[in-house]
Amino acid sequence: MKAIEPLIFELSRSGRAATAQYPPASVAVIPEQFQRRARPVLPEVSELQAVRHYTRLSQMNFSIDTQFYPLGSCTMKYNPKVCNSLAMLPEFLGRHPLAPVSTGQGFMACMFELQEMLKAVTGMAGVSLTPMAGAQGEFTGVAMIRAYHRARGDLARNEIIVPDAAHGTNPATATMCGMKIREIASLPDGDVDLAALDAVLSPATAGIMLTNPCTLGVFERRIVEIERRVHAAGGLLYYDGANLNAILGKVLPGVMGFDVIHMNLHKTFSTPHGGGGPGSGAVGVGKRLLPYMPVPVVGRDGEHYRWLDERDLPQSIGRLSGFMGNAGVLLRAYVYMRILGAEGMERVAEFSTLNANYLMARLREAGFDAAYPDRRASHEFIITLRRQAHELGVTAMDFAKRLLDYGYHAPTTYFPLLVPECLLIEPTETETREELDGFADAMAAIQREAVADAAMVKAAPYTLPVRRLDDVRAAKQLDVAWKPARD
Amino acid sequence: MKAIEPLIFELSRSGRAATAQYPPASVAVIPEQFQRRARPVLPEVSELQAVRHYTRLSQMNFSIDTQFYPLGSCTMKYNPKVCNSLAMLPEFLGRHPLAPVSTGQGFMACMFELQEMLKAVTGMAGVSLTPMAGAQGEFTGVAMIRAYHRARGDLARNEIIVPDAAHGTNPATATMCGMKIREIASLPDGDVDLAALDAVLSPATAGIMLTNPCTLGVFERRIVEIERRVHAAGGLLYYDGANLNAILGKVLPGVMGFDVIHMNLHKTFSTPHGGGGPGSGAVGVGKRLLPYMPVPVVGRDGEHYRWLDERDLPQSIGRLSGFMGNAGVLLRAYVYMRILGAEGMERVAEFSTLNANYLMARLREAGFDAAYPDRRASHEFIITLRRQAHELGVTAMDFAKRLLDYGYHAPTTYFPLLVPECLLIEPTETETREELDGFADAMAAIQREAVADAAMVKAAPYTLPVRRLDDVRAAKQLDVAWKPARD
Amino acid sequence: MLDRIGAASIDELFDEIPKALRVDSLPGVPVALSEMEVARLVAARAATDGRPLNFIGAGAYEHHIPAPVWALTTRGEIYSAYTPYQAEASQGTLQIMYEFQSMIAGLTAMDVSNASLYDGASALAEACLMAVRAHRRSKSARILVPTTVNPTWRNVARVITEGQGLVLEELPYCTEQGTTIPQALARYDGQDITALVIQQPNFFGQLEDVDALSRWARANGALIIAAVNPVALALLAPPGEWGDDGADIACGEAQPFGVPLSSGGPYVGFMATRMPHVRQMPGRIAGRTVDLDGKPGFTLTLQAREQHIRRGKATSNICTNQGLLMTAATIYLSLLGPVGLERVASACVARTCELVSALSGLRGVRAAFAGPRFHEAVLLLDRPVAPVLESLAAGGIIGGHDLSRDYPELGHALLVCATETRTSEDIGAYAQTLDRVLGR
Amino acid sequence: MLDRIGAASIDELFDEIPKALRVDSLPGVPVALSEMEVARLVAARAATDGRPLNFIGAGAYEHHIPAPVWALTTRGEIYSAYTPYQAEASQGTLQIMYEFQSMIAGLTAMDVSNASLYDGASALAEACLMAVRAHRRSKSARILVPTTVNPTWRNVARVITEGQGLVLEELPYCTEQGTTIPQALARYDGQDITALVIQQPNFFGQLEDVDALSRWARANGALIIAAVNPVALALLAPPGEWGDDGADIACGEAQPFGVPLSSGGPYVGFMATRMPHVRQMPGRIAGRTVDLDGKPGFTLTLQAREQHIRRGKATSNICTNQGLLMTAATIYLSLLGPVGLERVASACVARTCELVSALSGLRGVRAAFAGPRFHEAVLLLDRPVAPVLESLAAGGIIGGHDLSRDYPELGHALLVCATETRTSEDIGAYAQTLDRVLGR
Ligand SMILES: Cc1ncc(COP(=O)(O)O)c(C=O)c1O
Ligand SMILES: Cc1ncc(COP(=O)(O)O)c(C=O)c1O
Repeated sequence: MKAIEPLIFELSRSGRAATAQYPPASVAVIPEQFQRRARPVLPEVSELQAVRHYTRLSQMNFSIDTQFYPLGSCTMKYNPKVCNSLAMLPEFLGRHPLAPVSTGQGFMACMFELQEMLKAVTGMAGVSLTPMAGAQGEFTGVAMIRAYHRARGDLARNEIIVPDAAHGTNPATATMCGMKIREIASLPDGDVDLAALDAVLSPATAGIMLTNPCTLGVFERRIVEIERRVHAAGGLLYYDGANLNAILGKVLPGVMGFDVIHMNLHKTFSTPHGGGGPGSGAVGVGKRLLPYMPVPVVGRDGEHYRWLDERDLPQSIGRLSGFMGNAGVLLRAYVYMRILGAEGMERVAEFSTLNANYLMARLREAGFDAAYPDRRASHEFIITLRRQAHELGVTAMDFAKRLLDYGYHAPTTYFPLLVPECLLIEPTETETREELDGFADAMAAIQREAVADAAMVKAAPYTLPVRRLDDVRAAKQLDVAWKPARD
Repeated sequence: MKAIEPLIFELSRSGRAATAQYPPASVAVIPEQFQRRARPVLPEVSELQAVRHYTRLSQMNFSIDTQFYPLGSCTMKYNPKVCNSLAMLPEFLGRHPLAPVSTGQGFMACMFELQEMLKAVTGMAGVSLTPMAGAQGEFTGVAMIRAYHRARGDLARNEIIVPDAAHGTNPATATMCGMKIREIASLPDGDVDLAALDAVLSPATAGIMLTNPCTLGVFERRIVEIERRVHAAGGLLYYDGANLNAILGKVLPGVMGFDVIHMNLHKTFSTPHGGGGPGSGAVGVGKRLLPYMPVPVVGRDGEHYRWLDERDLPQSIGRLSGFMGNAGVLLRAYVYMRILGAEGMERVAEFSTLNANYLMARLREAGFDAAYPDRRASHEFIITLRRQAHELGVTAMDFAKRLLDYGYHAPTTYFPLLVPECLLIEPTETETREELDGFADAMAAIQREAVADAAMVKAAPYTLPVRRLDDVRAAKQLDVAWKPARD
Repeated sequence: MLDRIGAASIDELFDEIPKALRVDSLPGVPVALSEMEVARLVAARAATDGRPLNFIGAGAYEHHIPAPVWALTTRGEIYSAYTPYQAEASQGTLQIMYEFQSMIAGLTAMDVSNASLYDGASALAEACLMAVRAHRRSKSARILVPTTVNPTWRNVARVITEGQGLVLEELPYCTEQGTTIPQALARYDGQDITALVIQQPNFFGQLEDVDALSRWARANGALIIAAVNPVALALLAPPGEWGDDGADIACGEAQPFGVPLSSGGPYVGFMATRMPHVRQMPGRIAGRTVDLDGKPGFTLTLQAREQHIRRGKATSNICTNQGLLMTAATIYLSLLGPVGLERVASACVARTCELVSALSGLRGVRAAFAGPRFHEAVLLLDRPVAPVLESLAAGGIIGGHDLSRDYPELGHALLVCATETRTSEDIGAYAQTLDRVLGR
Repeated sequence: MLDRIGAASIDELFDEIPKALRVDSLPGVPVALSEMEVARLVAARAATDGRPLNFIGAGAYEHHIPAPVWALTTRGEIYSAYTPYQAEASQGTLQIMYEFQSMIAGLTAMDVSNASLYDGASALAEACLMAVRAHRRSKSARILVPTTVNPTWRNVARVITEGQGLVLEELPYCTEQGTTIPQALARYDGQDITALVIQQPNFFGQLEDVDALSRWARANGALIIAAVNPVALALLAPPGEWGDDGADIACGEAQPFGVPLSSGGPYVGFMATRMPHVRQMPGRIAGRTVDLDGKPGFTLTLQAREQHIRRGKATSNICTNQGLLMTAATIYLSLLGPVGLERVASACVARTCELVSALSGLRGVRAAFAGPRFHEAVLLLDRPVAPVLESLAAGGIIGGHDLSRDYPELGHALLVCATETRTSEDIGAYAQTLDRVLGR
């Protein structure tokens, strides 16, 4: 009987409004030439209608606050509520980004200390907070690598090496920076194929982008080897920090020899994902890249904080956002790091790794195939349902959809692309053992269902507001904006 | 597949905790004689577990923010969110009630102006904000009536007259004040039976408690007559303001001749009910009762606000709460009244009355029986399902439960007690016509279901987390507190 | 819509109201403001009041409130629901009530708790009325109340109970120890006393000899009403274990559990009792039961005690209670757990100890009482308290509660409080400011 | 748990990391604080910054945010969900995306919108890259950008596009009018220009002659990229109606729709286009479709443009976007509706007018440009701007944005802004303080 919630436009009635919200009208003095002819199509609803509509819509979502959400590579951990409440203090929310720094010393002190803490947890020499998400952090990093080679007159270096396991943003970023992509294969054990690496290294090599532990859920054991070869070939090493959660306080990218790293603060250092964002892709750099950091960066003169800009960093690659990046996300990361402290950081790595290895063990006991059975899981791991797909016709996607009926969000499906029928599972450190056991039990139950009645599993989910959606139709009969019916 | 949410105690594991919440331990120096021997039984859960648990529990509730909730006599209207956000400004939340008034002038200005506005909308001479809910307001009112008679040496007046339609708190209050209750009947048209009134008026009459419009959903047309008779008999008139919403700006209790009134600020002036409270039962008094008002009251000396206490009001009945009453609720009422302004007040009465009369008309068209078909509805009205109960065996309770399946909260059932199989329906002014139509359609649909398959309706609801609950068992096999299993 | 009703105008809908009574304007109510304007006005007023450093307790206590408490409590589905009359549509609220009841029962070591009363003061009043109902053999309706009980609570209890003829008699206290004198009870030996109230810690923050007092009550056939600070119960013997067989009714103010000070309310009273008395207890109670399919669920129970069923014969007139605050308290306790609560309580003791040392080390200040205390203490100044408090307030310090009106016999007495929220720097700042103020 | 894994210790789980690389402490990270301690520290820092009265716009605008916006946006189910990869478990987020897209399409009068980009600056950069992809016939990758476009946005666009060889060429403006000189385009007549960017209102707050500029672009085969303030669209001709047949791409910053200033972010970029270009547009898009039972529902669509499918050939590398802020904007627009938004926009115009009158009436201050404007204006002072701003800040007034670095040719130029949130008293306070400052 649960009705689908209508569109807000369908609730609209001409003349209705949440009237208390806006100030009384003033007469505008816009010359006619510039004026809009017809009012834009926006809904006209009461405050109650809006509240009820969006409250009901929210209830149609799975989320961390309501479900286990083991989306691999996404670090869907619980974010302490205090990070949000402090970042939303009225003084922080009200501060204009261009207000004189004399009126923002409290805020800037937080940002400066955040930079320092991020240097410490990554082992890098400098940090810029300005990139607004992981992908923009990647862009920043590759742009700095490019600037570095150019500054040295090393103009031929226009290739970026990317392992086949890499996240899609890595090659997409290289393209945005005008680089050519050289993809290299992973070995059957998940590590990079050094021979393949050697084969692509050349005087055109600008650098390599690595995620470590990589998105196959394993730590690259020969990272020292790789570092030596790339640097020897004149390239720089880029560290995709999306998986930093797995190694916090255990090993530092700077110590591994990386020249530049982006962090997904919204994954590792706690910002709720908000149904798609916001994030922060703060970058850390080694000595070589210090001059190229994007501005602004917070600097300190004695007790006074100020923005370092193009005048301070004349070789900076420039700016990446209208102001300083996602300040509110940065405040949340700051609060999170202060609450965890140094011990807490290590606990993150330890418990996220423990949970992943435990869940992998549980699933293997239940008869599932780990993609890398001889390896330790990092904070995530892959199981492959190739066998189930082959024998029962039940795919990774079918398992994913059926899990929703069990009240669990699905793991990441079909990524990384090189493992067939894969589920990339990242339980994170904030889940309890009971939750992991419940998930393993659900997987086992679905396996039994798949054997008994594959068709039933293939038509899941059954208990959500909608059944399986038709993606093909969505792309073919494109309906991406509501238009008022013309009468 | 939707599992019932376990108790928070069942999620508990020894040693687990939302550790970030509490400060590091200090050694306490409590002598052994006073010490607790065993730790209390409280859950040990992580912050995520607590958040997920209470978020999921919340989703099991119907509420104004998610559903139409036409609970008669309860004024379940939408409360603008700004009332909440302003009442929760950190300075207000942090203020200690006993802090010197020099540090609370901003807060007290709001309280003073609220008192003034409440005087204006009720036509009373004085207002005290201290009662914490309607029932405590009633208590306050009757206690003042008692104090008034005593002060005049009129010691025999120990009877309170209450119409049979009155809310249960009215007689319960009279009892708490040590009064005898004289119940009088209502006429078939819903008005008070004047002959019955005359029959109980006597030198023992302390006063009468009236709700007007009363809980039958009609306005007492002979209120002037009643006022004259009660006052002539030496009694005072108490106005139960629970239905003030219906007459805001149209008629004032003070003008009707009432000596004392309580307001349910949480109904008329917007405070969400919070699943059972808090409320505020601010009282207004006519000149006669001014000296007896409960303290504290906000007074003004020039530009300075201060508390008036027993020294200022030596005949005050005294105090009713630890401090000044439900300050946060009062702030919400203040914001609400400022946003509505005088015009807004009238709009409340007009649209709540319009909505009630419209819905009554719709339901009568659909074949339902209004309890008072010849009367205007006030902001609420009654339908009686006596016919359905008799002919189909489907009761008011069955309709109520089945409505839940249609996504509507049930109206008030079986109150007032004098109308058999009744539903007391109060749509409020904040609902749209579409919502009222939807409700009327659902009622009509249930009527059809009742004819077609009474048993189905009698076993509703079907779509909620639980089916119909066994109240008898709840009272007989009392299980009202979780106890750890003893092994 | 008017068509459907058959009325020509909205005004016509009000035609049953006698014309002579109608008004057509509300001159005392200002014109409407937009949300933006009200927000600005009210925020400016809040800013005027600022956030001074607080050292008052006296019945309302400043504790750290974990961020999830109000993030969850203000969720629309909790915040904008009514009393759970339709149980099937209110399982969230009902389960929270059941959990709260379980926590209060656990903390007080009593069998059963209700799901809130208005506040601590009115809860004490209700406890007195309940004692009279519960103690059928006692005819006197006399209740002994030590003067170490919060004076406002005593006032409220008197106002609320006097209509029913209760007599609250005051017991003196020892001005050296700041606690009730057990010997003072001797003069009531053998009399018909309905109940004895014991507040622990008492209004001065001192610990009463609850065992001795309870034993006297039991020996003399009086019921025992415990009024307790629930944070303190993390460390102190719970009412259910006082004396030989525990108190009969426990009540108090649960504001310290996640409810902000907010000028005095809304707070949340609680009450717990022994199973045999449950039908005399006022307030809502949620019970666990099963549904048509045998699935467990929750519903309001024992409603036959309540006004909406029993009307003039109800145990109380209470209807709207403090459900939202009860929810906040439940979430607070879930987040803290037994260990967290114990740490908070221990920090309270330690901080107050530190505060008393720091202040009583100043010239013109000394501690009034020895003996063990929880998180409050009475200090004696060498001059009237009120002007000192005003000077402190001007320096951003809310220095405590002036006792000279309620306890003139103590002289220039000041009640101070420090919870886990007061740091050593805060205490230092207070001491320094007080020293400056007294130096004048 | 270790048993089940078959490991002796947690440390063993890290045994694939080369020993030499392991660290065992993080000296640069301070020790853990409790929530209470952090709350106090951070609140104190916020208090240091205070809440001065703001008159800066320059790309970020202070508007009243109706209370429901963030009460709803921070609901856990919205706040703590990921990108809606599992559509069935994310219908809330997806429907909000669809509604946002519809609103942006309506406001800009374009066919289709995405569901956010990072911010206005990066949205302009993406629009330039998209124009190059969309305009297959143009080989030059030359884009004309007036200097009246926000200078930071121009910088960001250059940084983000230069890797792909785009050439952004600047167009001069009229220093009398503060708008782009249509004649300046004449020298590009007949050249291969991929696109022309037009910002409306421009960085100075002045209104550009968008019709003339658009007509030139269309006549010369260049695409039109509109960068617009979305609040202004309540009053101003939307990009879809510029010139004869409208712009090709509209982009901008939707921060004014319910997103607080918060030191610069997170904000929310938007982009809309014509249906033929939809496959070149970056960013997430939600589409309406049906489920197995034919029931309508929402899902991410056109994912083949995106990095997670197309990798190196994607339209952009964007992955995480600004979903939460997109939600806030959607709720904001729902609450305001067309009338409310128009009132806000009108009030902006009126307030800025008032501000300019008040300030340019002072000695040593004059308005730089005549011509119509929206909610910003350039003032010329008789002395360097920076120290004046510092003095104003000391008086609690954030007086505007100093243009002397980006537009030295204007002299001592100050960009000021007033939205509906600035009252006449605010403006009076500014004028008075400025008068005092300049009087020195
Ligand atoms: C391995 C990896 N790299 C990069 C990214 C991109 O980060 P963002 O989504 O913040 O742009 C992600 C995020 O999904 C990721 O998992
Ligand atoms: C008519 C009437 N009177 C009195 C009350 C009691 O008010 P409260 O619940 O605030 O104590 C109510 C509330 O339900 C009511 O409807």
